[in-house]
Amino acid sequence: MNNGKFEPRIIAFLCNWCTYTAADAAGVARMEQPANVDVIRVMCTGRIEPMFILKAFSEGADGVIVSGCHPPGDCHYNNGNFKTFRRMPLVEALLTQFGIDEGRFHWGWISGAEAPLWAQLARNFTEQVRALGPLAWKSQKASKED
Amino acid sequence: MADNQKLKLALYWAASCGGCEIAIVELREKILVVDQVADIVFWPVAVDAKYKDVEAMPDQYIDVCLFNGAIRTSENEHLAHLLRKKSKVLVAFGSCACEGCIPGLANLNDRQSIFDYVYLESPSVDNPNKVIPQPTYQMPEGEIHIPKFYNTVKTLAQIEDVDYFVPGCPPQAPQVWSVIEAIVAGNLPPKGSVVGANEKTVCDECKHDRKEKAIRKFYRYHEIIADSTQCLFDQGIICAGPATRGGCGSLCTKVDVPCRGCYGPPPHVVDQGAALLSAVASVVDADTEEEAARIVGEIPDPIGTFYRFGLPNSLLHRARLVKE
Amino acid sequence: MRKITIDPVTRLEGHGRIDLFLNDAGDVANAYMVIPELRGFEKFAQGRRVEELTDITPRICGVCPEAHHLASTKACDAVYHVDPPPTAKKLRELFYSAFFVADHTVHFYILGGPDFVMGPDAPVAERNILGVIRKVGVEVGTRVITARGKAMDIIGMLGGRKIHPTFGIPGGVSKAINEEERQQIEATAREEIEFGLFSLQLFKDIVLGNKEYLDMILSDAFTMPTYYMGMVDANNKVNFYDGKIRVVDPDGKEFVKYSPNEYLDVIAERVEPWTYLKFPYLKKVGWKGLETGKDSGVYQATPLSRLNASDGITTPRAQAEYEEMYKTLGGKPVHHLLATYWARLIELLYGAERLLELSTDPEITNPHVRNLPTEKPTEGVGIVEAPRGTLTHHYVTDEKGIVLKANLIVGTTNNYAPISIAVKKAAQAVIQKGKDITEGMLNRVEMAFRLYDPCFGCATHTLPGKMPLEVRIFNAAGNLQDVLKRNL
Amino acid sequence: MMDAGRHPNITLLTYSEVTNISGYVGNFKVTIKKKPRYVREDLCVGCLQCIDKCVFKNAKFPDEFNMGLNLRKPVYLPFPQATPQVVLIDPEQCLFLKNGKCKQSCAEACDRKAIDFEQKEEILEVQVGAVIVATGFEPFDTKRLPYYGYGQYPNVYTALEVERLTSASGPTGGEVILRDGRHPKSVGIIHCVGSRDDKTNKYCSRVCCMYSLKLAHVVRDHTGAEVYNFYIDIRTAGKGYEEFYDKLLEEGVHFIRGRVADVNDWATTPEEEGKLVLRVEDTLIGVTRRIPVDMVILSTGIEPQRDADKVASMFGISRSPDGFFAEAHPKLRPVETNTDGVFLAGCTQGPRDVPDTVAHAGAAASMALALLDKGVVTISPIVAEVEEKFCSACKTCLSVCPYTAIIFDEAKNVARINDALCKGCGTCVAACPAGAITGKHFTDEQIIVQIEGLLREPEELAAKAVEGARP
Repeated sequence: MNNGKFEPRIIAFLCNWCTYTAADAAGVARMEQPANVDVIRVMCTGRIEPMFILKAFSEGADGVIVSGCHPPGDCHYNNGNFKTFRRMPLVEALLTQFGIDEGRFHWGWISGAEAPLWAQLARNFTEQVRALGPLAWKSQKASKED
Repeated sequence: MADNQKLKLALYWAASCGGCEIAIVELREKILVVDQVADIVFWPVAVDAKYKDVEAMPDQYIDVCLFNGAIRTSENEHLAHLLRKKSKVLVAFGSCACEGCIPGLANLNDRQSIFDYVYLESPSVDNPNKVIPQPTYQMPEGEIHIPKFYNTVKTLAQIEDVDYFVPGCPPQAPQVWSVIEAIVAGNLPPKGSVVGANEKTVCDECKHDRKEKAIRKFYRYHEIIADSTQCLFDQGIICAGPATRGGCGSLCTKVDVPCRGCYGPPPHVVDQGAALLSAVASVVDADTEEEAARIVGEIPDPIGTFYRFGLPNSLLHRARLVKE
Repeated sequence: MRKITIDPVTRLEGHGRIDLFLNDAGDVANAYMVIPELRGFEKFAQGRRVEELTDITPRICGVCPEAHHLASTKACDAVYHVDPPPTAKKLRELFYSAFFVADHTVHFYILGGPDFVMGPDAPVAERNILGVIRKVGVEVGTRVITARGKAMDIIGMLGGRKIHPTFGIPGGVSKAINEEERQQIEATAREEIEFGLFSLQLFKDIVLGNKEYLDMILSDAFTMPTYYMGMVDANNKVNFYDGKIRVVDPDGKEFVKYSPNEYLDVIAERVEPWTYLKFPYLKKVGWKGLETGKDSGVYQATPLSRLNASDGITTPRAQAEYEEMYKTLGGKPVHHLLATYWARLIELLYGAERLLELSTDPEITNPHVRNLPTEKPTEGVGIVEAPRGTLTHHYVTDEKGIVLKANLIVGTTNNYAPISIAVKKAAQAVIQKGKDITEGMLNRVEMAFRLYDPCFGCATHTLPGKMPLEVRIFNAAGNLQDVLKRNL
Repeated sequence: MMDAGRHPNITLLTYSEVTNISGYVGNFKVTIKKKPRYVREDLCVGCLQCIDKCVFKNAKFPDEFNMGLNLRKPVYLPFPQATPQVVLIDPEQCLFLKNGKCKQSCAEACDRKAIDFEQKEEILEVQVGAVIVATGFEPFDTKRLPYYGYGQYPNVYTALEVERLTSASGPTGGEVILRDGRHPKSVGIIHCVGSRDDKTNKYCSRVCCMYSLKLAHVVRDHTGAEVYNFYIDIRTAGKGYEEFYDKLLEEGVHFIRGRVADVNDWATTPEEEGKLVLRVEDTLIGVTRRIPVDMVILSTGIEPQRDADKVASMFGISRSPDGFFAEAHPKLRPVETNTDGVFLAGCTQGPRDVPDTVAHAGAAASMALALLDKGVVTISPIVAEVEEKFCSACKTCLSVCPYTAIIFDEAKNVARINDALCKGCGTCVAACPAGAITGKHFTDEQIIVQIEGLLREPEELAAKAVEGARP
């Protein structure tokens, strides 16, 4: 918390070859990015289990990003991103049913060459989640009362 | 009273259907053997009338307590705490106690919406005065108490320290028997273990033939007459077998009905629903985003499908609760 | 005013409890049968795929999941406007007949029966299945376990799981049976018929042959005229799986006969603030409180009710027993609650005979057991007779078969009002001023609910039979005055 | 080429196609379909007598090598320097193969009895340790840009066609003549056709500037025509390239900076009569110009082969957004792919000219040799592993692996992952519903503690720090 202003906590699962590279480049180039987004690197978005996303929300994340290489051809592992675009729509539907606002979950593609896009996503997404307010799943889980 | 040499066994139900009790009746003639080696000191334990009796027991008086049912009301929770104190070994028995089971789907709703529907909106209800049951109500003759209905169904382990877990809805008789044998022989694995189930999944026990999967269309099981020699999942019917602990004998797929996951997650799976969802989506045969979204978009009700038995025990426990 | 709590008594949706209030004179002022548990199935059924309710709703009750499974499957047939092939319907009924045999066996020998076989005043430690076995012989005990077990094996063969079976699918059943399986069922059916006849003989020997029991059955405390409900076929004969629901008035005259989809015209449910369970009643008569008789909408749906509501039974041996019962108890309808035990055994025999009829039906091994739904799902009601009463499932869906609304009127729920009345009546008859409250007295109160339902009975008659019962008596100030306890 | 054909350690399989590959680095099994050429390679010496004696007195079919600018017979040598020097018969055109009716004069003419009409397709299986994919490129199809008039105006040529015209061994013996037999007096060369263009390919095809300059020089040299180059930028990176450009400037070749809008034959002035007019904005002087010429040459770009997707999935190669095969690392591993043991050479990886291709191919060959010479293979530690105790043979993982690294062990009824094939992407780990697959170095446990750590509240972190500080 920063002077009482709500600072969303966002976890981003990024693939090593594309979006992580972009995020790295954005950092090296000193592009403006909010400190709200914490990155967890995996080799491929194909490795991202839906469980990770649920885990992040359950541990108190206010938003989650999944980003990797553009389909069809960008994936370092031929088609790991195919599995991502098969899984994520279903994850979205699941989160909606759990009552987690659509705007708290973003999945998409940013290539290694698109560092400015990454910085823009980090900024826009943080503001979008900020506007939605705290999700506070951790305290809902910890609640003894009900 | 019990012979002191005999094992002191207690069985208690919280929010459950009674199927776990019938599962014990399904031991058939072996129930007489149980009677010889153990004193069943409670089955079931009384509710408020018995608090004093249980409270009067020395701590850890009960050797093993098989606790079935989920935590739905204040009464369930109270008894869980009491029995933990009085038992050396507390066992979460059956799917409700282990992971919340089907009644745990109530975690999609909250107390208010359940009461509103059941007592006010349901088509056969006749309730012009909008009466809702109250925890305490003054009748002409005196006060009547009923327990508080919680917003959230919880598993036993979410409110108490649990020693062992016996999954299944209900646990199948041969598995129940092997657990009882292990208890009597004092041959129990490390605390926190799942007992009375396998390490492999339901697929290991399923007789249907499996192939490499590529699913173009998902079917609801009434929409297709499945080939009864082939894997139901391969045919596009979502089957929880791959993400469910074995031990039941794959009884549902034996009659060509898909597994719904009652034995809970396999050993290394953190969240059964997420694991099943991931597997189901991964084998969709679609090479464009649009096609993939179309095919998985035909799966209605993801929580009811992937979290049929485990919503309270899932990572998120319940749908988001909007404060009243 | 004193308050007595009998707890635990029930296995419905959880527990049950009786709160007895005594006035200063020591008489029973009122009795409340409290159901302190709710799980909200009707609410969380919303949003599910309707065909999945066949798997979800059985979790309402693990004692009679077969009933919920079939009521749900029939409701789904109706939602999808699909008529299952004849063999599928027969397999469902065959499965259901096996269930009735198993369930009624459990109730008579393990849960309710010990009251009779051992007598209400027998020591607690004797009033259980082990006591029954001691009294009637070990070979009988083995016979009971075997008879129940073999019926359960048929349930498992068809239904997959024995508890919470899964074979019913909108439009049919998941799997056909082969000749080998048919032969096993036929052999079991023949054994179950013998077992049914044997059980009826045992009942007659022990209960009817004992004047004290007969007096108790005929006594005012256990006599309660109400409306009776039960499912009947086209000829008004008893049927558990399919037909119309017939209600007769306390004089035995047909009050109404309705199809499943008309149930809302007949039944309504009352909400009370002191219990989580609702009270169903006959809408056209109206809710007059917990009252019996022709002017009160209270009705019963029990084995006895089913016989009262019917004109007979289609199978010969059960029909003979049916006639004998009414002859012995003075004609139709019978209002003596404890005759429910007799009726239950007649139903057991009917179930066994029906099992034989169906297992020898030339069509039963036909592999055509599914019709695929082709129409848009909308709304449907499915009704079966559960051992504990008429069971109604009503679903409304959207055009994709996602449940918008679900309503369930569960077997025992039908009887909530009569149970409450019966308990009060029994309590008033046995607990009177100046008398010390004894174990036997309380057991007689318990018998009033136990006869309705093994769900209720099992709380106090578990297999090894060492259940404690405690009654707390409060004085008018609400302070604990006395505690009565059954020994462990 | 001749050297390669003669080398004892090189088996050259021409007119053949790889249909399948299985196995892994050091141990590939390649299935090859060898098409029948109806001529026995071991007997034919390339005397070409059969061509002379073919019943077709005159050549009748377009010669593919010369871009259809001349004709050939059903029996033919693909091009003069073809290796091996062996003819083949086109079964779609040969009367005997087509109808079974021909006096087979070609066979009669062959005194080595090399012609064999009975030859059948052969399937070969070879065991190899490494594979170099050098499937080349496809020239940009100029018909995709109709405003340049290719196919509509006979005097619009592709660069490759003109290259054949200028060749001494080409269809005209090196004489640059138009389709109507005239010698062009003026020639326009349009650069970047199918390159550096948002509508077609965004990348630079790298070779077009230099070959355009070469054609400008040669055409001018052969015909004395005025030559106009229409370019966006002239890219002459390469040894001696800039000097060559300078020379052309001195020779008087015209350079107009601007992308040509279209080519048409609508004359607006007498000078434009009978000519092709190129409309272009000259961006150096800022005016729109109309340049009438006799001949237009389209400098077509380089594109991936049309079946690159099939080849990519067969060999487990990924593709960059432009469709070319992706190297393992653009700077550090330019000839390797993500599949160990599979290397890239030449334009299959991206546009490059001859010297670069030779260098790239040399590098690929050295990498392959270095791999084979070592005798052992080093693999990445980031691989997935099946814990057999928990695998229940649901077979979910089999179809998700991009490298077919997961095989099903029927005997033990479990899935197994081949370490040598696995690249560690972790897709199977995420798909395994039984939690039986571990992704080494990116395990569930490791990722979960990362999530928990990142989301720990400051108070929790402080508490943890105090706890950690205790002895």
